[in-house]
Amino acid sequence: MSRDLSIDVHHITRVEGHGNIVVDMKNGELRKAQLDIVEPPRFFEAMMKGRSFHEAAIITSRICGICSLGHQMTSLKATEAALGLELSEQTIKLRKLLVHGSTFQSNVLHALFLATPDFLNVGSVFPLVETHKEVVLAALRLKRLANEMGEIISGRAVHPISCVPGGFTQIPTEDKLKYLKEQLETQGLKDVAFVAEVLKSLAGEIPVFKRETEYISVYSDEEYGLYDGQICSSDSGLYPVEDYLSVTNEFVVAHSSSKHARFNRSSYMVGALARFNNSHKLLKPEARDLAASLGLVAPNFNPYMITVAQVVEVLHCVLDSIDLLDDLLTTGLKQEKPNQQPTKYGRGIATTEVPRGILFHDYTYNRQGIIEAANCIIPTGQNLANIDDDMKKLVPEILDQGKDTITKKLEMLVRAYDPCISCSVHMLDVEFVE
Amino acid sequence: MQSKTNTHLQDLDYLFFDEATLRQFIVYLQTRAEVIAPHAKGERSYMYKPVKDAKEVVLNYPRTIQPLKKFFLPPTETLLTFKLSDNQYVEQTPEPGKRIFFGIHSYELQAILRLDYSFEKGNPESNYLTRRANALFIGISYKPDAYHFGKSVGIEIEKTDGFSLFIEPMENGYFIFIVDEAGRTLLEGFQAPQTQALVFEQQEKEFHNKIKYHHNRLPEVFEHAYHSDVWKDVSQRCLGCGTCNLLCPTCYCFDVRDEIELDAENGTRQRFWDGCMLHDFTRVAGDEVFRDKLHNRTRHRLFRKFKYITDHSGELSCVGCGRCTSFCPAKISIVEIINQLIKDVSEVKSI
Amino acid sequence: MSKPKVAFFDFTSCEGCQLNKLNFENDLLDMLKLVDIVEFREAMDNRADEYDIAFIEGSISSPTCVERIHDIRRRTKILVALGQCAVSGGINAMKNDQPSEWVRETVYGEDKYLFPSLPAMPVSAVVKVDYEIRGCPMSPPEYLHVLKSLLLGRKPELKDYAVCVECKLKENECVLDKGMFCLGPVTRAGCEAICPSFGQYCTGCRGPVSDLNKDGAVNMLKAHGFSEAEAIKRMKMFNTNDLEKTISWGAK
Amino acid sequence: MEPNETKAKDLYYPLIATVVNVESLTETEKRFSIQLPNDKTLGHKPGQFVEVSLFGFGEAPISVCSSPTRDNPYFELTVRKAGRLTDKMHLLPSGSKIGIRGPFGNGFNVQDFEGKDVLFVAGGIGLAPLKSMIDFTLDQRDRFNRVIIVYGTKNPAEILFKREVESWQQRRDVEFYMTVDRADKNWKGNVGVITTLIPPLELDVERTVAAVVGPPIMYKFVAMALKAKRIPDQNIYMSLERRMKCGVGKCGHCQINNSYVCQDGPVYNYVRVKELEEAI
Ligand SMILES: Cc1cc2nc3c(=O)[nH]c(=O)nc-3n(C[C@H](O)[C@H](O)[C@H](O)COP(=O)(O)OP(=O)(O)OC[C@H]3O[C@@H](n4cnc5c(N)ncnc54)[C@H](O)[C@@H]3O)c2cc1C
Ligand code: SF4
Ligand code: SF4
Ligand code: SF4
Repeated sequence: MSRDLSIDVHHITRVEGHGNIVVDMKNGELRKAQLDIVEPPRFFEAMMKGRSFHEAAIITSRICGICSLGHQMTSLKATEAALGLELSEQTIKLRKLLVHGSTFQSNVLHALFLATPDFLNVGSVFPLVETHKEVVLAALRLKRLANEMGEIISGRAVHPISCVPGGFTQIPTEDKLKYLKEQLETQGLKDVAFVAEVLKSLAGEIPVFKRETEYISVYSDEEYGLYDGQICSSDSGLYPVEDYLSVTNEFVVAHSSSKHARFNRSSYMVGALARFNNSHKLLKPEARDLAASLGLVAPNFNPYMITVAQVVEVLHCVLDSIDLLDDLLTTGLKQEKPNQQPTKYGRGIATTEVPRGILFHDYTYNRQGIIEAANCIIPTGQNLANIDDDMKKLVPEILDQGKDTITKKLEMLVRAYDPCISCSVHMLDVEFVE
Repeated sequence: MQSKTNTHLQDLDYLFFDEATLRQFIVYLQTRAEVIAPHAKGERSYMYKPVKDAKEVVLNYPRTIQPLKKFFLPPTETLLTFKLSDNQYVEQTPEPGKRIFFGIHSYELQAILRLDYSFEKGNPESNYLTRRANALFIGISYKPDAYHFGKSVGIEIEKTDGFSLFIEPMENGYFIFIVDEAGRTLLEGFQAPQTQALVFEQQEKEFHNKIKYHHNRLPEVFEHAYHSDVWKDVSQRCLGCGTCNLLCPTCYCFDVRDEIELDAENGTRQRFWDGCMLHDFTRVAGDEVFRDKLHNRTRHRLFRKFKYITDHSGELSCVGCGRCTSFCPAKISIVEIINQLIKDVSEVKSI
Repeated sequence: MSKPKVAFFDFTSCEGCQLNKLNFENDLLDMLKLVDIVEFREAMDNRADEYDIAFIEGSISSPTCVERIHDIRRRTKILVALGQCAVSGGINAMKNDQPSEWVRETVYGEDKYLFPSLPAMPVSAVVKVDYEIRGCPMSPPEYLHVLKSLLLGRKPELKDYAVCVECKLKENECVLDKGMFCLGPVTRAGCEAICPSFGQYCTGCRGPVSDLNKDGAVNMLKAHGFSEAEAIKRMKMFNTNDLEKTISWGAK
Repeated sequence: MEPNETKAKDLYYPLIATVVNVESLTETEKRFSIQLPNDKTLGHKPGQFVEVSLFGFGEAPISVCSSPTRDNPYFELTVRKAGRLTDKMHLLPSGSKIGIRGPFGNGFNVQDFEGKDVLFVAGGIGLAPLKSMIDFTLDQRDRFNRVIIVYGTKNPAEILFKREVESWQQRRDVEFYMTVDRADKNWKGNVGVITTLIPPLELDVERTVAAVVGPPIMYKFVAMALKAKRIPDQNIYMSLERRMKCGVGKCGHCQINNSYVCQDGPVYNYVRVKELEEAI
């Protein structure tokens, strides 16, 4: 067994944004095992200062195109909290639909287009078009369906248009919602089942690795925590959203243009597996059964299982979307205008589960409805310390497998987290000194 | 310039419908042909569209967003479809179904009559004329808002030329005037319930928006307007967005583009509304733009309304619908421009 | 005829345009029949030496970006800037308006010198760009038009008139008439007026038309109750670089 | 109700013609010989144009550069690579199919030139539309008095119709003058812009009729030079270029003040050009 190892994966592929994997081992001593984040920073908080409440969500949605809906939702909720804007039930239901759509679109994209090629030992999804055409088609159909949910309800799947503070600038037609429901109930469910079967057949390809860590996610008593709730730590329980800073404790490290985070341990995990571990009891029964049949049982400490948790969530989101659409159609849609009359000014903090994990936005508004201070903490940043810790445990365990395999497993590990690197560097917290 | 004599409503035969009967009449019309009428659009706008439910037809509206021309010269129209590999094409001829246009204001139909001139003259265009030959119009009078100025361009609210029937709304119902034989035939087929025999008395409606000269003198004003300062003044505020062109009921310029499908084999040649206010309208190879400056373009637009076409057709090409002003994001008023030109001209030269 | 080699590259951006490209689920497979995707870091491992068409997403905002884009330009026959970040610097350029020291200080505090950063520049500030697909995010129909045109070997027909044109062709209710403001009259079309079609105002994400009447636009916004400063701020959201020509770029 | 049909023409449907020959004239210009289906003749006047289309690449107005007097079953176009359609045309092999609508426009009125001294002034690609008229004049040489051709290009490489140019140079009944803006090593002729060729000409003011075609900026200067020679305005004709989509007076793009170039032009008398404020 060699006692020296040096790995440098420059710009790891099939992840969002630019990151390098660096491992350096000398004489059996692991000096370095980390994900370097080399994406240039974008300074969003600074851009937010001085902007009106109408503009906040438009700007923050551009933090990340992949998570644009999540940023927009969280931003809107923070603004609404700060300005005291009440929402109608219809608005909340439509928003939950949007969150479901974006969650399952992102999960499908990650699980099937970015992660599956690893299980099948190919470099991308494109060769699968020839060899596994049915899987690719099912995944494309699901993605299309999720995007259609976004397009019908908010105008566009990337950087949604019609959700604004206080509601929607335009309400979708009932015909369109009926269409969505039919699609979800028929082709949608069929495709999820098929995708689940495929994943089952690949179960043997998922690396076995275990490292218990702290799992942090949004938690709600009423439903699987996605749209809204409290902060939940698997180590120490529930916290109000307002306490987010004492949970995230961000700090700057030299190898990353994105800040790292830690709470009760040296690192914690957010994302699909954290959600599953904390909220699995609130999944739709069918989704729970699916998890069991895929060998995913809570608590699960294998980060490679994030992909499996994502597919379980796809089923949950499809089923819950059908219920929400049912609700909306039974009540009938009201043509309502967004409520944009502030009742107060000041600070507003909000959280949403976006596909990659828990997201926080925190704004302070002056009496003109202009932002004076802004802070956002994004999931990938919170995962970075955890990824480094995973690597440090993994590398020694697999040292005898040869450099190629080690490299591949490390890449797969990073990919499993589905990191959104541009996101992580776009948002760095800042405290404006008054 | 001659102005056509206006038929007075008093001289026409008429019926009286109450609200319910009028809606039934729309339903009856739907059995004869496709019926197109004004509907509400969004929060406070209107558009013409095929009637699905007679109850949804709006009879009291200031103006629609797109003018009636959209049914004769569609905003986008496929001229032909083709295959790349053999350079062959298939003609796209318009579906010549009969259509009844219901609840149309006089200026709107006058605009269609002006388009007729442009599409019949010289080289008659079959797409336009086929649609036109299959159209029948039922007019309605309206209450002028701050932007209408039909009377200033010689188009009375009750101008019935070209209509088959004309509707005059009253407090408790509608007078239906029979303007031509087609209208009479239509009405005869409708089993109108007996309604009370009211006597029609015409009421005057005031225009708030007025041009200071009689419309006969406007081409004359434009003879002296070419070098006016007004154009530059307006161009300070104009954004060159083209809204005024696109929504004008008598503007008909278009662009043609080829688009292919993803199979890199099939494609369509389409035409789109275009407008002389848009910067690239006159761009040619070598990148010369012949009306590069906004003031040249505004001037050209107005000259087309009051002089260039008028010189040939004898009719003004503005019908006073007010769209170019009410929908202009910079709220540039055509009436103000003309009044300013009149002022300039009468100061320089007392005509 | 061999299939053209197409590559996608990302610089500083939200990657929404990249994602939008994958959002043609119905057409994706047809597209793959016509082109050979040889490099696309977000989706595949491969790297290639030469490309027929390179699509560039994101703005240039660090010294490494500058090196990379020069390298890509050398390898590709046609270079297309994809999305507003690449075309004009887009929303990233908002920071250009503020002194960069201040921006970095607010974000990184004492650690500011760890991460070198330049003003957010359009790709065209560094290398020659053949075609531009505007928008934040880029508009899928326009992207398809460009792709199809390039596959046919013809120049794409890109629009240089206002969003109002497309809005009027669709007969949307003008959002100005609802009392909102709108940048549609001065923003370049190509998006099919998607925001006004969903009841929202145009944010100007496609950049100003080339014969922009800036004072006219400010006056229009003033008529909607904005102060001059606020009007300019609104126009700058996606267009700081377009409106602030004072920012100096690297050599062309 | 029964739908009505109209007998109006379908204006926008081209005839599918065949490119029978392609000849490269310069790096950027090619000459195409085109045959209409069923041996139809185009029936054009010199100075008229056709709308050429290639599906997927669009349509553009191109002047016919051959004279109707040549009793050929085909007509000729000279095309400069300038964009979508023309780039693609340059890739066409002979035998290709191509769409043709037309002929359109007024063309030159031969009566105006008959019995006169005819002065042709051609700048750059402007020689293409003029060539149909030049050939016409030379084919019926006895209907005209003097024939003077003045031709200028940017540089020697851009000279069009080298064969024809040579024959004009050699003909005794043609006075031919040529210049280039910038010479190259082998160029032995005049150097300078086209207007430098006009002052030395001996023109009979009573009898000279000029036909001028060139890039937009050329017209003003040529007109000034001809004015200096005291040629009356009504004896000067110009063929103007504008953007055109339909060729039949509908699309509006080519309008100059109240005149449609595709209908009233492209050939205008200078008196009319002066009335049209936006013309040159
Ligand atoms: C009466 C007339 C006669 C002509 N005769 C000839 C000729 O004999 N030989 C020749 O090579 N060219 C001739 N032209 C010019 C030719 O029509 C243009 O160069 C045309 O744009 C080429 O089309 P394209 O598709 O290749 O270029 P495009 O890709 O359409 O465009 C290139 C440039 O031309 C502009 N343009 C677009 N459409 C037109 C249009 N219809 N007319 C003018 N400019 C346009 C575009 O804005 C762009 O700047 C003539 C033009 C006219 C009006
Ligand atoms: S609508 Fe108004 S701003 Fe737009 S081009 Fe016309 S005059 Fe100018
Ligand atoms: S010029 Fe203006 S007022 Fe006149 S018809 Fe056109 S849009 Fe209506
Ligand atoms: S909504 Fe905006 S883009 Fe549409 S017409 Fe009105 S101003 Fe123009």
